[in-house]
Amino acid sequence: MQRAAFSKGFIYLVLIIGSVCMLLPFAWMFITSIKSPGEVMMMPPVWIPEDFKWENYKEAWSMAPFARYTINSIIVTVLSTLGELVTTILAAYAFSRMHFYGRDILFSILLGTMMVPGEVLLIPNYVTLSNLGWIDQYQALIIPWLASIFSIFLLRQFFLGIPQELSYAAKIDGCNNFRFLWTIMVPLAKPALITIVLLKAIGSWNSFLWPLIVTQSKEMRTLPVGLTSFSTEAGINYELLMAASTMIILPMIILYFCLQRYIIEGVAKAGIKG
Amino acid sequence: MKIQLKELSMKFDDVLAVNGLNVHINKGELVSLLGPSGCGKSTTLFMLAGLYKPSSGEMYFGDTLVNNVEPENRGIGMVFQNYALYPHMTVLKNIMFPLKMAKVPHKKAEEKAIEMANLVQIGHLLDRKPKQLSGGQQQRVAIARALVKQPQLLLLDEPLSNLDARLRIEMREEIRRIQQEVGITTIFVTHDQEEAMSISDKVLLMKDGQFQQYSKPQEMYDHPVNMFVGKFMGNPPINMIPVTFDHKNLSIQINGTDEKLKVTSKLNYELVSGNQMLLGVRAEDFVLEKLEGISNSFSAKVDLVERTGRDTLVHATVGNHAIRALVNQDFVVKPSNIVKLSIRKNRLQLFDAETELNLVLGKE
Amino acid sequence: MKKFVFSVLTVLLVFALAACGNDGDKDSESKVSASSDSSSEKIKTDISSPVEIDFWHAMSGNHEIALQKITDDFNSSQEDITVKLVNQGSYDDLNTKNMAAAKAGNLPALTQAYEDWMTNYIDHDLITDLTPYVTSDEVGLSKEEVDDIVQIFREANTWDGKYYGMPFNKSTQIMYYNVDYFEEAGLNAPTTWDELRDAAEKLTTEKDGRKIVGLGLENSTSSQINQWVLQAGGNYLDEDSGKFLMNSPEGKEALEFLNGMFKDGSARLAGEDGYMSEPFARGDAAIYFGSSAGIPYVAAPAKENGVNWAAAPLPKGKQAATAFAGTNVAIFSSATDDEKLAAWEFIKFLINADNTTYWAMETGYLPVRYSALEKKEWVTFTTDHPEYGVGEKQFDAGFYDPRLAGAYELKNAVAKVIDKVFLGELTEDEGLKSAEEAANKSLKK
Amino acid sequence: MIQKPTFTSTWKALLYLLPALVILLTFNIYPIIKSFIMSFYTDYDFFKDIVYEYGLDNFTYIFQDAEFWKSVVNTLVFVIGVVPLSIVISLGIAILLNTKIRFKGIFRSIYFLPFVTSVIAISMVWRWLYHTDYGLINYSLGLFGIEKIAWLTDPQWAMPAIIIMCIWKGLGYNIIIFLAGLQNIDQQLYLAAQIDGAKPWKRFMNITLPMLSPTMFFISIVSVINSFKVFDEVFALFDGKPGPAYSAQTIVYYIFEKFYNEWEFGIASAAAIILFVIIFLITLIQLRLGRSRIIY
Repeated sequence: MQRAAFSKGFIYLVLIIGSVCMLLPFAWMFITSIKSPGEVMMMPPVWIPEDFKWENYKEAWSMAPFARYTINSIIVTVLSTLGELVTTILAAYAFSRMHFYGRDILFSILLGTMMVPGEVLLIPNYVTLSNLGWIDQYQALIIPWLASIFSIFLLRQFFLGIPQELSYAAKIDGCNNFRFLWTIMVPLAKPALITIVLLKAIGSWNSFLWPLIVTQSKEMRTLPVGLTSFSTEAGINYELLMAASTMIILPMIILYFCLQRYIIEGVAKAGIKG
Repeated sequence: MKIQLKELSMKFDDVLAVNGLNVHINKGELVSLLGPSGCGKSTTLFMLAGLYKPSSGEMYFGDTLVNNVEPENRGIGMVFQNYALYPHMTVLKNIMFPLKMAKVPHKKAEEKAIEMANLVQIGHLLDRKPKQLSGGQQQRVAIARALVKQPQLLLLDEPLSNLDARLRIEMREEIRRIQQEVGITTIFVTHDQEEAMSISDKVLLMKDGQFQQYSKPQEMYDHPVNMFVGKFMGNPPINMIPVTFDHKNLSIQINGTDEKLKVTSKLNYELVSGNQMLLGVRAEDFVLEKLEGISNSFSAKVDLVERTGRDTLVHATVGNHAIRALVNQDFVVKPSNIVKLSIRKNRLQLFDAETELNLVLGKE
Repeated sequence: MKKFVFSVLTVLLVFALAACGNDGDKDSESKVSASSDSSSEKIKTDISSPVEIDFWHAMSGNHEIALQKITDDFNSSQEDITVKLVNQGSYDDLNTKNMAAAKAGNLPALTQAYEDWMTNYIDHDLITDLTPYVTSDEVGLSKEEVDDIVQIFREANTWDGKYYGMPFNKSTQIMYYNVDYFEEAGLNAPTTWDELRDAAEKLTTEKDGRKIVGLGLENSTSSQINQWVLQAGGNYLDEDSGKFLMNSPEGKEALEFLNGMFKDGSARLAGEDGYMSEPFARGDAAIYFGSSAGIPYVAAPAKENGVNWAAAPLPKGKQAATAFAGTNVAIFSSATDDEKLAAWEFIKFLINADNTTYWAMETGYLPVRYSALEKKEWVTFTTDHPEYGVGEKQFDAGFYDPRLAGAYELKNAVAKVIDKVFLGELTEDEGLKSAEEAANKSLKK
Repeated sequence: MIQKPTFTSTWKALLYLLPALVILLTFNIYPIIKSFIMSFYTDYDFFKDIVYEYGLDNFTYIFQDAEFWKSVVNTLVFVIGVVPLSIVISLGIAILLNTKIRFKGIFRSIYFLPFVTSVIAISMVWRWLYHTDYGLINYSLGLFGIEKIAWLTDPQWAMPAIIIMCIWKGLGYNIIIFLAGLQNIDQQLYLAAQIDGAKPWKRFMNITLPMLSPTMFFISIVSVINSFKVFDEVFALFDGKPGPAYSAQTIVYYIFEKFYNEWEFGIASAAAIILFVIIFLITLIQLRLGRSRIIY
C-alpha cells in the first residue's frame, strides 16, 4: 500500500515537472510582455513585475499594423479552411465510394507526392502565381492551399469505414450520390472533418514561409510574417516582442482549449491510421 | 407485383456469381433465396434492387423490364443485413428519409412514418438514435423504413443473421406477420434452411450461382431434386447410404452388406447412369423394430442413443455406414443392440451416384 | 507497404518520363546579348496622362516615416505623378522580390538597390540606363547639378560611363563611444588601431553585475571585413581583374587584430541582440562601430537610459577606410516610358538638396550633394548634433563594395568563413586560405 | 463487393475530383516535376526562361560542396538528436499518463499545447529564453552552478538549442499517439501476465513494448521524415540565419539559401532531389527493419 502511494507520488512529481517545462516558455512570454524595459533585463529575473505594463500590448499593436495582419490571417485561415473542406469532401468521396479508371494509380501518385519536401514547390509555385498575376493578393495566400492530399487521405480512410450498405439503402430510398454525400456521409464524418478543419486552421494561422514569399506590401502580410518584420523593428525590446508573440499565440491557445478534445482525438486517429 | 427473371446472370471478373437464373414469383408471395454463403443469393437480391447491373438476362417487375431502371425508381424497399440505419438520424428521421427524398410534404411524411412505426411496434422509440436501440428494434426500424414508401417489392438481405436465437424466431414471425398484413411481394435471403422453411411461400435454392430447385418448402423437403438439395434441407441431415441397384428385381443392396430392400417408388429411368446409387432417408422416416421378421427391412447395430426430450436420436451402423434415426421416445434401446430398420412408405429417395439426381418420380 | 513503395516508384517514373520529354527543345537558341546601345535612345519628356508608380524599398521605422514624408510632398507638389511606397521587408527580401518579380513580369518602376545587385540587373537587362535622362535638355540635370552629387556616390552608380542609378540612402561606418565611460577612464576617442585596442581593453569591465564590453561590433562585421583589410593597408578584391586579394599579410593583420580583441573579451559581436545599437545605448558597450544610419536608433534609447555618447570617424590602421553602404535608386526597364519619366522626376525630387538634407537629418544617412553640406540648416544641425557630421568627414576615406556580378555570393561565402574565424572554429591562416577558396569558387560560377 | 469502373462512372468521379485535382496538379504535382527537370539545368536564364544546357553539373557541384555535406551532417545530427530522445521521453510520459491518476486530461492538454502554437512566435520566445545574459535557461543553469552557455551564438551549442526546442514542441504530438496506442492494448494481456507472475518491468518489456511496436514504428517514420525537413525553426530561432557561422544549416536551409539568396535554381533543385532520395532510402530501410521487428 505504502509503495503504491509512493509510486503514485513519483508519477505526479514527474508529470508536474514535465508540465512546468512545457508551460514555462508560455508563462515567461506572458510575464515578459507586461514588464517594464528595465525589468526585462534584470538579473535575477523578475517573476512578478512591479506594475503590469499592459500598455506594452498597445505599443506593440501600434508599432506595426497588427490589426491588418490579424484581419489577413483570419481571412486566409477561414477561406482556405472552408475551401479545403469542400475539395477534400468531394475528392475523398470519389476515392472511397466511386469506381473509375485509374483510381488506384492516381491515389498512389498523390500519396507519393506527400514525401516530397514542401520547400521544393515554392519557386515553381511562385512563378505560376505571378504568371496569374496573383502575387500580393489574397488568391496567392489562399488558392494553392485549397486542397490537401493528407486531408483527402484522412477523410477517405474515414469514409471507407462507413458501411457500404448505407449508400445502398440511401440509393433505394431515392437519394442520389451528391445528396447522399452531404446528408449522410458528411454528418457521419463529423469527427474526421473537425480534425481536418482544426489541423488546417492551425497550420494556416501559423504558416510562415509561403506568405513571406508571396506577399509584398505590408497590407497583405499575415501575423507570423508581420511578427518577423516587427522583430527587426522592435530590436531587443523583448517586452514588445513578447507582447506581439502573445497576441499571435493566444487565439490558437483559446481555440485549442475550446476544442482540445477534437484536436487530440483527431491527431490520435489521424496518427494511428496514417 | 409479380417478378420474373429470365436467364439472369452476373459475372464479376472471372467469377460467375449467378448463372442463368429463371424464376417466376407471384404477387404477394414471400420467397426465400436460400443457399450456402457465396451461392449468389445476395448478388441476385442486389440485382433485383438495382444495385448491381446484371451481365445478361432480363428482370421483369410486373410487365416492365427493369434492367436499366435505377433503384429508386423500381418501387422497392430493402432491409440490409446490418440494417444500414443512418446513425446520425433519429428513428423517426430514418423512417421519413425515403419520403423526404420523394419530396413528400413534411407533415404527411411524418404521419406516414409514425403509422409505419406503429405497424412494426416501435412507435414509442421515435426520438431515439439507432445506437440506443436493441438489435430487434433496429430491425423493426429498418423494416419500417423499407415499407414506408409503400413499395411493390420488399427485399430482405439476411435480416435475422445478426440477432440471437430467440429474437431470431420472434422477428421471423414478425416479418411474416407484417408481410401478410401489408400483402407485399417479398424476397428474403437467408442461409438458414429452417428459417426459409418456416417463413416462405416458396424457396429458391441456389449453389455456386446455379439454380437448384424452386418450390414450396415442404415439397423441397419431401422431394429434393438432387443430393445437394436433399442434404441442405433438414436437420439432422438426411442419411445417405451407398447402395447397388438391381434393375431386374427393382431392389437395392446396401453396399458392403447382404441387406436388400425392395423399391416400390416409381423411378425415372432416364436419369439412371449405372447401378451405383445413394439411398436417401430422413432420420424421422426410419421405422425401428426390435423384432426379427419384418419384411423389407435391414439390421443395424446401435452405437449411441441421444435423448433430447421430445425425440430420441439413435446412431447406428449398417455395414460400415453410420446412420441416424429419430424414434418414438417410448422405444427403449441400448448401445450394441441389433435393431431392424424399415422405411416409411414412399419416404425414400434414390440418387444416382454419378449425376446426383433424384431418381424417384415426384408427384408433379 | 508494398503498395506504398510502388506508388513512390510510379511517381519517380512519371518524373523521369516528363524530364525526358522536355529537354533539348531550347538548346538551339543562342544566348541573347545583354548589352544595348542606349545613349542614343530617345526618351519621353512629358507625361501625357496621370501615372502611378510603385517604389519598392526596405526602409523601416524612422527611415520609412521620413521617406513617406518626402514622397507625400512629391505627390502633392504636382498632379500627374503618384508614387506609392511599398515596403518589402529587409534588403535581402527586396532583392529576392525584385528577382522574382522580374521573372513574373510585375516589377515596379522604382527600387532601392545596392551596387552589386545593379551589376546583376544590368547583366539581365533589368534596369534602365539613366544617362539619357541625366543629359536630357528638358528633364535632365545641369553639369553643375551632376557635379554636385558626391563623387564617390556618382562613381558607384556608373558602369561603362553610363548612369544606372542615383545615390539615395548612403551611409558610412562611424564610431560611437560612451562619453561617460571615456571620461571616467580618462581616455580620448581613439584615432588609431593601437588606441582603439588600448581603449577597448581598459573599458571592458563589469559594473553593477553588468558586463561592459570595450568594443561592440555588428554581426555583419564579417561581411564588412574589407573595411578592416583596407585599414590594414591591404585590398579585398580587385574589381577590374576580379581577383580576391584578402589572403595577404594585411588581411591576416586585420583578422588577427579583430580576433585578438574577441579572444580577450574586449570586443564582441551583437550576437543575439541583433544590432549593437541597443546594447550600446544601454551602456553595455563603450565603443560601437555602426552605420551612420543607426544614429536615431542609438539616440532615442540612449536618451531614455541616460547614456551620454558621441561619434567620431573610424580609427585608422595603416590608412583610413570606411565602407560606404546604403543603396541607390534605379528604374526598371520594364516600366513604360511614362512610368520611367515619372520615376526620374521622383528621383530628382528625392535627391534635391533640400530633400537629401531633410533625409540626412532625420535618418543619419549622408547628404548625397555637396551643396547640401553647405546649407545653413545642415551646418546648424551638425553643430548641434556633431554625430551627424562625422560621415561627411570620411568622404575621402570612403570606398564602396566591389560591384562584380556574383560579388554578393562572394561576400557571403567569405563572410561565412570569417565568421568561423571569429567563432574560433578556424585559425586566421586557415580562414584566409578557405576564404580565398570560397571566393574563387563563387567567382568561377 | 466488386464493381467495375465504367466510362460514365469515371466521368462522374472526375467531376467530384475536379476542384481538388486542379489545385493539386497545379500546386503540387507540376512543381515537383518542374523542380526535377530544373535539377538538370546547368545553364539557365531565369528571367527569359531559356535553358541553354542540361546536364549533371548541379549534382557534381553539390557532391563537391563542403557546405552541402555540412548541412547533411547537421541534418543527421538533428534527426539523431531529436527522434530517439523525443520518442523515449514521450513514451515515458504517455505511460505515466496511462496509469490511474487524476487530472489526466489537464496534463495531456498541457503537453500538447506547444503543438498548436506558431513556430515563428514561439521561436521568438525561445530566442529570449536562450539569451546568454538575460535568458531564463542560463539563469536556471546558474542556480546549479553551471556556467552561462552561449546557446545562439556559439556554433557548438546552436544544434543543441534547436534540438531542445524541437523536442519541446513535438513532444505532445508523440504523446497523444503513444497514448492512443497504449489504450489499444488489451487489458486482459496484463491480467494474464500478472497471473503468470510477471513483475511491472517484465510486463512493460513483454507486453507494452511489443504491442506498441506498430505505434513506435509509425512515430519513428513520421518523426524522421519531418526532422529531415526542418526549416522554420532554424529560420526563426536564429533570426533568418542558420545559426552562427552556418552551424545549424540543414539540408532544407541549404536548398532555401540556393533558391532565394543565390538564385541557383538548378543546384537548389538538385539538392531537393537528393533530400527526397535520402528520405526515401531511409524510409525504405525503416520499413525493412520494421518488418522484422514488429511483432504483429
